[in-house]
Amino acid sequence: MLVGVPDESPERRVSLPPQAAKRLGDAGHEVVVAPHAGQRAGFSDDDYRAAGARIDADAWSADVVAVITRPSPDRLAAMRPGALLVGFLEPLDPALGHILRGGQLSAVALELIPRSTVAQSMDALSSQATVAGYAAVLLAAQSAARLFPMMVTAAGTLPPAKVLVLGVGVAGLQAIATAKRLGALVSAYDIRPETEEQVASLGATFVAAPTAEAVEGGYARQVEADVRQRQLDALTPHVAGADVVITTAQVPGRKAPLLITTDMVQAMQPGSVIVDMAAGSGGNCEPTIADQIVDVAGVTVLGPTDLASRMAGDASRMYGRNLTALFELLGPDGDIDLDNEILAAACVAHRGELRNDRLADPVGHPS
Amino acid sequence: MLVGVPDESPERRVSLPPQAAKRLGDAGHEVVVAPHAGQRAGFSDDDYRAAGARIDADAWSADVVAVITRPSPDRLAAMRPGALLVGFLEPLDPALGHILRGGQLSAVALELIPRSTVAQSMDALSSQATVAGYAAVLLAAQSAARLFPMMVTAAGTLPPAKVLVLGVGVAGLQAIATAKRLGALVSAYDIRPETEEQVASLGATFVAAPTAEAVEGGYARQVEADVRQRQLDALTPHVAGADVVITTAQVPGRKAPLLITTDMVQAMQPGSVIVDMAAGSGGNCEPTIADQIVDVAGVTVLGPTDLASRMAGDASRMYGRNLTALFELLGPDGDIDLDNEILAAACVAHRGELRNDRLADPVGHPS
Amino acid sequence: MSDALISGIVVFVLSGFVGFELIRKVPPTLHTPLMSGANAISGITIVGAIIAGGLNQDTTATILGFLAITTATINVVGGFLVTDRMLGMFRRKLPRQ
Amino acid sequence: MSDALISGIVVFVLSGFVGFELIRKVPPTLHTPLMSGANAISGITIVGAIIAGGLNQDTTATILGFLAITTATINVVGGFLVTDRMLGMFRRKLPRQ
Amino acid sequence: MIELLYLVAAALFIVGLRRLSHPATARVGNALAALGMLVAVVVTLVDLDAVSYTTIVAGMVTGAVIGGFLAQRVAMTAMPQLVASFNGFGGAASAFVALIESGGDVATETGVTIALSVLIGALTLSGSFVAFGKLQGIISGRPLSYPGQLAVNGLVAAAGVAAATWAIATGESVGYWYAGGAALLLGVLAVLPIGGADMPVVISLLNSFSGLAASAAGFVIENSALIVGGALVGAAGFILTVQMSDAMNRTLANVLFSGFGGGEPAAAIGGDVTRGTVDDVAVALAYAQSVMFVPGYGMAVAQAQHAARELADALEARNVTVHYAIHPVAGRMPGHMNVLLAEADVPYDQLLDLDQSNPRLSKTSVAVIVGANDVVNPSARDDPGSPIYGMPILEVDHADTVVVIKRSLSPGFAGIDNPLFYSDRTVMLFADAKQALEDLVAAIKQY
Amino acid sequence: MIELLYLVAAALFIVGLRRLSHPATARVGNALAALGMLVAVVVTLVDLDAVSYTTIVAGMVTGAVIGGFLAQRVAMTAMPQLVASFNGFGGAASAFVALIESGGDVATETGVTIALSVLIGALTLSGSFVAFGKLQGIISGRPLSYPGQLAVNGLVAAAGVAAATWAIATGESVGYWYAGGAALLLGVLAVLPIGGADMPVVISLLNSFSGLAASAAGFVIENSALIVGGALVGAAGFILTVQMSDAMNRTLANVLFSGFGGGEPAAAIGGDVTRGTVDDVAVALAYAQSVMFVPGYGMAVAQAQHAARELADALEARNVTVHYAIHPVAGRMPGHMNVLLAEADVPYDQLLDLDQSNPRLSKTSVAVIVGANDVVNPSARDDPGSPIYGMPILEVDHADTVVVIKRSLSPGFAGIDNPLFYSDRTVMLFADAKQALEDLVAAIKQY
Ligand SMILES: NC(=O)c1ccc[n+]([C@@H]2O[C@H](COP(=O)([O-])OP(=O)(O)OC[C@H]3O[C@@H](n4cnc5c(N)ncnc54)[C@H](OP(=O)(O)O)[C@@H]3O)[C@@H](O)[C@H]2O)c1
Ligand SMILES: NC(=O)c1ccc[n+]([C@@H]2O[C@H](COP(=O)([O-])OP(=O)(O)OC[C@H]3O[C@@H](n4cnc5c(N)ncnc54)[C@H](OP(=O)(O)O)[C@@H]3O)[C@@H](O)[C@H]2O)c1
Ligand SMILES: NC(=O)c1ccc[n+]([C@@H]2O[C@H](COP(=O)([O-])OP(=O)(O)OC[C@H]3O[C@@H](n4cnc5c(N)ncnc54)[C@H](O)[C@@H]3O)[C@@H](O)[C@H]2O)c1
Ligand SMILES: NC(=O)c1ccc[n+]([C@@H]2O[C@H](COP(=O)([O-])OP(=O)(O)OC[C@H]3O[C@@H](n4cnc5c(N)ncnc54)[C@H](O)[C@@H]3O)[C@@H](O)[C@H]2O)c1
Repeated sequence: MLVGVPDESPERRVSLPPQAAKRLGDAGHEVVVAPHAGQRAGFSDDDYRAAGARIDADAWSADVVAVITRPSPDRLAAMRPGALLVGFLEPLDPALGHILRGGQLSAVALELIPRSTVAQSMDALSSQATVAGYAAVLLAAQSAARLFPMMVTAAGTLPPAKVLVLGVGVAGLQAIATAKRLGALVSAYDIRPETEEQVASLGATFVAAPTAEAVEGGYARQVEADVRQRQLDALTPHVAGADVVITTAQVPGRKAPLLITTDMVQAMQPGSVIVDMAAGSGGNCEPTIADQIVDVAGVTVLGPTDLASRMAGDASRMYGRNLTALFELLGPDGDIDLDNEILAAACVAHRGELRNDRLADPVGHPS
Repeated sequence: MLVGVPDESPERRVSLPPQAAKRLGDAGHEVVVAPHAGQRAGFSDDDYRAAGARIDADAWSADVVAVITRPSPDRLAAMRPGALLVGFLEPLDPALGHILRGGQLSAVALELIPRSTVAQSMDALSSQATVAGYAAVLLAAQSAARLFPMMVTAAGTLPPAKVLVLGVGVAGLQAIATAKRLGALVSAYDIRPETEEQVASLGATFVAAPTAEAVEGGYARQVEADVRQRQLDALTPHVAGADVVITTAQVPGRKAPLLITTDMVQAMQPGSVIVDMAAGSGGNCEPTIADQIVDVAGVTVLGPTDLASRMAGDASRMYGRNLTALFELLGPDGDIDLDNEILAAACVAHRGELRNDRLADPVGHPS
Repeated sequence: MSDALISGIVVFVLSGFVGFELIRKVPPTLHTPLMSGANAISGITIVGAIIAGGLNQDTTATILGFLAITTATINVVGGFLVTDRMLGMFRRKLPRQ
Repeated sequence: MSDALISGIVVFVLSGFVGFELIRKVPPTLHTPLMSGANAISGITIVGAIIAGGLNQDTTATILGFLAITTATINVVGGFLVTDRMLGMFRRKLPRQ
Repeated sequence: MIELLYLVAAALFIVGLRRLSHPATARVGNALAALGMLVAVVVTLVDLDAVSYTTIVAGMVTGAVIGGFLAQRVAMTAMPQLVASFNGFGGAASAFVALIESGGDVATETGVTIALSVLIGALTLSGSFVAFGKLQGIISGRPLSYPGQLAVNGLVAAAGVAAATWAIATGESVGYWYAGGAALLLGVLAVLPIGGADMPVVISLLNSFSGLAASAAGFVIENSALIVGGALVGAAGFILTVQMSDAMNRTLANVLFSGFGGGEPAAAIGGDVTRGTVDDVAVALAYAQSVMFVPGYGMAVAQAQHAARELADALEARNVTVHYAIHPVAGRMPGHMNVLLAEADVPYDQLLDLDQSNPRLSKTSVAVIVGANDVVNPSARDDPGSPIYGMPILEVDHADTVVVIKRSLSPGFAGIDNPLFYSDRTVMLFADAKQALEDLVAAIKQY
Repeated sequence: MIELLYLVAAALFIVGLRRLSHPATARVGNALAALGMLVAVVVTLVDLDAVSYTTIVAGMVTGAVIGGFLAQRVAMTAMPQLVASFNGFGGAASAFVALIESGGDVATETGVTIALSVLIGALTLSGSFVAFGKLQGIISGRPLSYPGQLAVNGLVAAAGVAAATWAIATGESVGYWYAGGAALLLGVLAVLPIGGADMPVVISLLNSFSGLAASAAGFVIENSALIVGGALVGAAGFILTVQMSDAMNRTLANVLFSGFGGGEPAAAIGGDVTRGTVDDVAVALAYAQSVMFVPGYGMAVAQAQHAARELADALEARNVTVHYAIHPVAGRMPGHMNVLLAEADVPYDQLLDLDQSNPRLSKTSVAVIVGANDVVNPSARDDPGSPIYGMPILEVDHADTVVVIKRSLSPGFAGIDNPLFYSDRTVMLFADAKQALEDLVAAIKQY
């Protein structure tokens, strides 16, 4: 099959880096890459040519078009009927259905890959969250007034920075690990009770606050108002004592839960930092404004939505790996076998026919 | 004595943070702080007031004026005759002597504090280099295309980033330690042979390249041309193989030695990063331009000169500690006892009288 | 008590102490071989069988003597050989060739 | 060789084996107390001194007997007491009270 | 002179036993003990002024042929029962020796020693053969218990002692035969109730008994070789018995009287898995050529990364090659194992990913699974019905021996059972990973 | 019966010796051995049909008074020489017993045993008192050597054997006295050349000899208590002697014949510092209440941070409180110790800075300096002439015991000598820090 890799600027990542193009070529597929598609991730057109790909402005008319973010409708119009679109397609947005139906397109939304053991090699949410969790800590460390590690020096003893991670999914775990590596004193909290053990498994401390068996397909559910209030109350002192807070809590298809109010931010020491990784879905922190730096009484609140893109090279490499694993499930011309559990879960449209249940209820199968 | 803390903007650090002001107050001194002097480091005027300091725009007319960087001549004019100026004064600049003599001033240049065991608590070069070394690694990690740690994941195995540190002084050691914490594979090189053991003491690898017993007062000397060439030859393959290079090599009073030529940069992988911490004194890397981002064939070359300032809070805390330790050596009104070895070494002017030998040969006593 | 009995008891007690002190912590893999080797040593009763059997008093005694010598010899010969076989296997089993 | 000698040798050899096996790895701090304790036990010769001294044959023998008993008793009484004193100190020295 | 030569034989026994208890010298130890036996037998034959050598030669040849044949031909798996039968023969021999001496005029003292020899020898004989039968599967391995068991055994024992007392008192040698008969019965009754899995401990105890029987026989014929040799085995065998029950986390009394330890023989305790002790695993590791650690989420939960590194260091000090196989989804986040092993300063070149590990695993002596489960589950490879079918796994089942360290048989993240645990190459070490690894470090230093 | 009671005494000796070799049971062991001695003496007295008890009572009372007095009054520091003198008395007693028996008609066999008893006993007597003199400072501790030393000793030994042979052959009992004289001389000549520092090993060897002398005396009077007790001490004492020379990293032959190990007595080897072994330090740590680790640049060079953490874990498992004192300038960069200890996962709350450490150090049982030097140099506090005078230090010299682990006496970064090493509270453990800490972990698990 012919795989197209369009130029998605201003996005820095690229859906298939040269290594992935080479793997697809070795598997007998043809890859066409738009000029400069990989440049912002550190991959030149020559690298692609060396990997056996063709450089051609028309990457949209391939059998399978691999993207990272959802393309605009006019770009999709360039796709040929029956072709397959793969990427983070934001499957909850009804606008998507309209376009796909119109273009007779098939589409696989990577957000809907089940979070199960077998599907993990195609789980692009995980791979990108890994990069983002790491990048969030670097960003926090640079923005904080304190050094992370403890240092007993001739110029005084610097205590270790206190880092609090709220939401212990993939990104949260990576943030815990990275902050711990840098020498911070790390504690963490999540609504799912099984995360307590996971936090301990990274040598960090779990914060005692309400948890709930609130899981659907591995994801957290939205929780009731009284639980929310008890959560806030329990977290307040921990947030106030932290030098750095990194929040990652999300509930698929909903606005991100509010875990830090403006009052709670004001109770923090000036010079502290909050990195709100849920900014894209509304933020876990009240004052957060996506992609802006907000100063609340000396506390810096950051809401970056492009964290994975900041490490575009490795992020693209991992994304490309996920896609090539996914492509192994496809038929010779990119056909989708709907008997396959993974494809059945992630396929949002098949030759223009919308698979509505998936659009309506975006939570995957339980693993 | 009355200690003045002027506002040094745009510098973000402040010479004496509130904690240091409190210590001085407890020791019976008076501290006057210019309004907003600490703000960019995260210290408000209220914090100073709480620490017992007076907020007053006229901080320059104190007995002792504590600065971080050398003030402009017009600011020095506000100092009263016989007063003492303490800070990083760039004592090699002949212009300095002129001003000090004119103003009948005394001055202690922190660059000249001996690097000996007893003087370490006043060694502000060390404390600021510690912060800078840490910050340099964070900057490099954010700018690099690769994640530092090794990760075996479902989306492929990411090998650890290779970090090379050139120049293993205080900043270099801290950079090694920080990069190693983040999981990178770290190697390092310095001209002084005793650094080999120090590199190993942080679990990193020493790069075999020429070393020389080229030490004066603990500092490296400039080395001969043929040694320089052999150095470059030996370093070339290591630089080419590195994902990140951090250079810190300095020779006091001279232009920083050239360790990486443009050719060597071009031999590196696109996406690699060089952080040149010697940019302020000419740089260790040929393409470096101080405080600019230079792209050489996909390699990012950074020459930040404000690394310690980027962590202004902790950097100021450590600086303040150094100063309070130094002030313990002074007489009641800030008099300098020239029999004291440390003060004798660091005092560049005494009541307008230049201590020329120090100005001419800025290398301190051997420890 | 006869002198022989008393000196026998002294010898018995001292030997017992030697036996107790002899066995330090034995790795479990050696439990069976050690048991087997010790069992072969308990076949020392063969010496008694030879002495008693060689007296050749009457038919019963002769038969008993023959049985005693035979069973004791089985114990000794079989015991040492089988221990050796076990230990040979043990050595070979562990490092891969 | 007399029977007594032979059974003496048997007993001697077996006791030697017990002695050899008895002492495992001893911490150096115990070297001196153990030596002292063992030394006190070697004062068992006091039994010989009593037997020999009690025979009371002639003056020389009596004097020798007295000397033997005295020296052996010094060894026994002094030896056990001093060992105990050392061990008492050892225990107290370590944890701080 | 003969006594002194017996003393040489005894010394050889002592040195032999000592060496037998250490892996590196065991084989030499056995040879030394055998040499001691040769010395004792030759000395006896030379010194003997026997009426007829026919019986002696006939008996020795017959015994040697039977013993040699059995020792060579019996399958390795049947070793324990073979040892049991040999032991039974030894007990019988001691009883026979005493019975021969029971004819004619017998002093009371000698009578007592004859009685002891016959009683202990006969008990050893029948007990050993019941143990043999249980291990061989001739008698059911299940513990056989009935009410009043202990009382019955007590009665039989009392009968034996009574018969012996009568014989000693009256000089009626037939009384010793009755006593022997009672002891034979007691041996059967005492061993039958004990489960097959506990048989090794029982055999070891009976072995200690056969030593005592030999020693008693030595008193009967006033022979120091028998007294010394028998006492040695009696004492050493007893210590060994205690160690064996310790290794099963049982007391000896518990083994003998509880009727527990049921099921079939062999080491299969707690289901169908093979349960190992720290010492078993330590010996396997200490003498391995190459070891592959396979860390999983359990290592992280136990924070056992430092202990793993220590164990690796201890093994490398013994020239064992050590690597770590990291599965892409081991743990609960990408790179989970990496961050922990980097913290423990494991060199990067010892970390292998999936593609590097699998070819190596088939050349690995021991694979040590430290709290991993799903990532080594062979059903992902072999069972198309498994929910994780198709996921590449670390093929640890290709290693010579597999050691699995986890706390129980509970499943991992995917919630499915793992056939690896039931493989006959696999030894389960049930413990917290950190504790187990630390114990292994301590144990390895002993070997 | 008396033989059996002697056997009881022997058993008590055995159990006593075994317990004496373990720190936790040593005192009980000594008591058991003393009880055994009491049994043996009482049994002997009861059984004795002596012509006169006067000598016996007089001798025992005199001996008990002298022995008791010495044992209570002698200073603890003089213990080793006291043991030496007791040992000499023991040897003398055995020789005397044999000499008493040498009167009258004596069989050749008995003659041999008398000769052995006299020779060994006399040698022990004189050798022990020379050792006593050296330790007490009466005789110079320096090794005394002259050419042909071995030849002279050989001649004296030959003379002793010749005299004894003559006595045995002719029955002339005076020959035994000559033999004893020669042995006395030999004892002096053999011990004189050995250095004072090696005396403990020599005493231990002579102790083993005095056991043999007692055993020989046992043969003379055909008494099993002496044979058994003497043989026990002979063998156990020999093993102990070998262990003692091992602990000094010497072979026994080297100690006896090299004339090395000079200088004054006491444990002062290699200058004025007290050199400790791993075992010494392990015992001190195992029974400490609180331990403070003081890491320095040497820990970093040795990359011993993981080993330090392991040792701390092992100590905490024994309920020892553990902290780490971090000096502001320890290592070669600010925060050097922090980064390493964080890697080894040392909990932050165990890390103390200067201000927190110093008050605690005076309440610390053992301070363990791991490759630090300048930061614990008391001259920074006490010696105004020192180049580092005025720098605040970690006041480890306030701890009860200080253990310094480094490879040599070489100075640290500041290049100055450190008086701490020469303090009498300080034990130097010369080794690479990682190796030393790992050895300590292994050793501590033994106690
Ligand atoms: N890597 C990722 O990114 C990621 C993310 C989410 C989920 N997952 C999933 O997690 C699984 C990872 O596989 P895995 O083999 O590493 O782990 P696993 O299959 O979850 O098994 C872990 C095992 O460790 C044992 N364990 C737990 N605590 C222990 C302790 N203290 N000491 C000793 N053993 C302990 C448990 O058995 P006992 O209870 O018997 O001790 C358990 O069976 C895969 O199914 C993967 O898909 C991975
Ligand atoms: N912290 C900083 O920022 C900094 C920067 C520069 C200089 N300094 C200076 O460095 C010194 C630091 O004091 P310190 O006490 O940490 O170190 P130190 O005084 O330099 O002493 C370190 C000791 O470690 C021993 N050592 C080296 N390798 C070892 C090994 N493998 N195993 C065991 N011991 C080993 C050495 O003795 P052996 O050779 O006998 O083994 C040496 O005496 C101070 O003088 C300080 O001023 C500090
Ligand atoms: N099977 C696999 O191999 C595999 C791989 C990756 C992830 N997963 C699982 O997928 C799930 C989702 O991971 P994700 O990172 O995509 O999650 P996510 O991004 O959807 O959410 C991040 C975290 O926020 C938490 N959260 C939601 N509401 C919260 C609240 N009110 N308070 C506190 N925390 C709240 C969630 O529990 C989650 O841990 C996890 O269970 C993870 O273990 C499984
Ligand atoms: N006594 C103390 O406690 C103490 C405290 C801090 C620093 N110091 C010592 O002070 C000295 C200077 O430290 P610094 O960080 O200020 O140094 P610096 O900033 O002057 O130089 C940085 C490093 O560059 C190296 N360098 C110079 N020319 C080079 C070349 N051509 N090639 C490679 N490397 C080259 C130097 O050797 C030095 O290590 C060091 O010796 C340090 O150990 C001592």
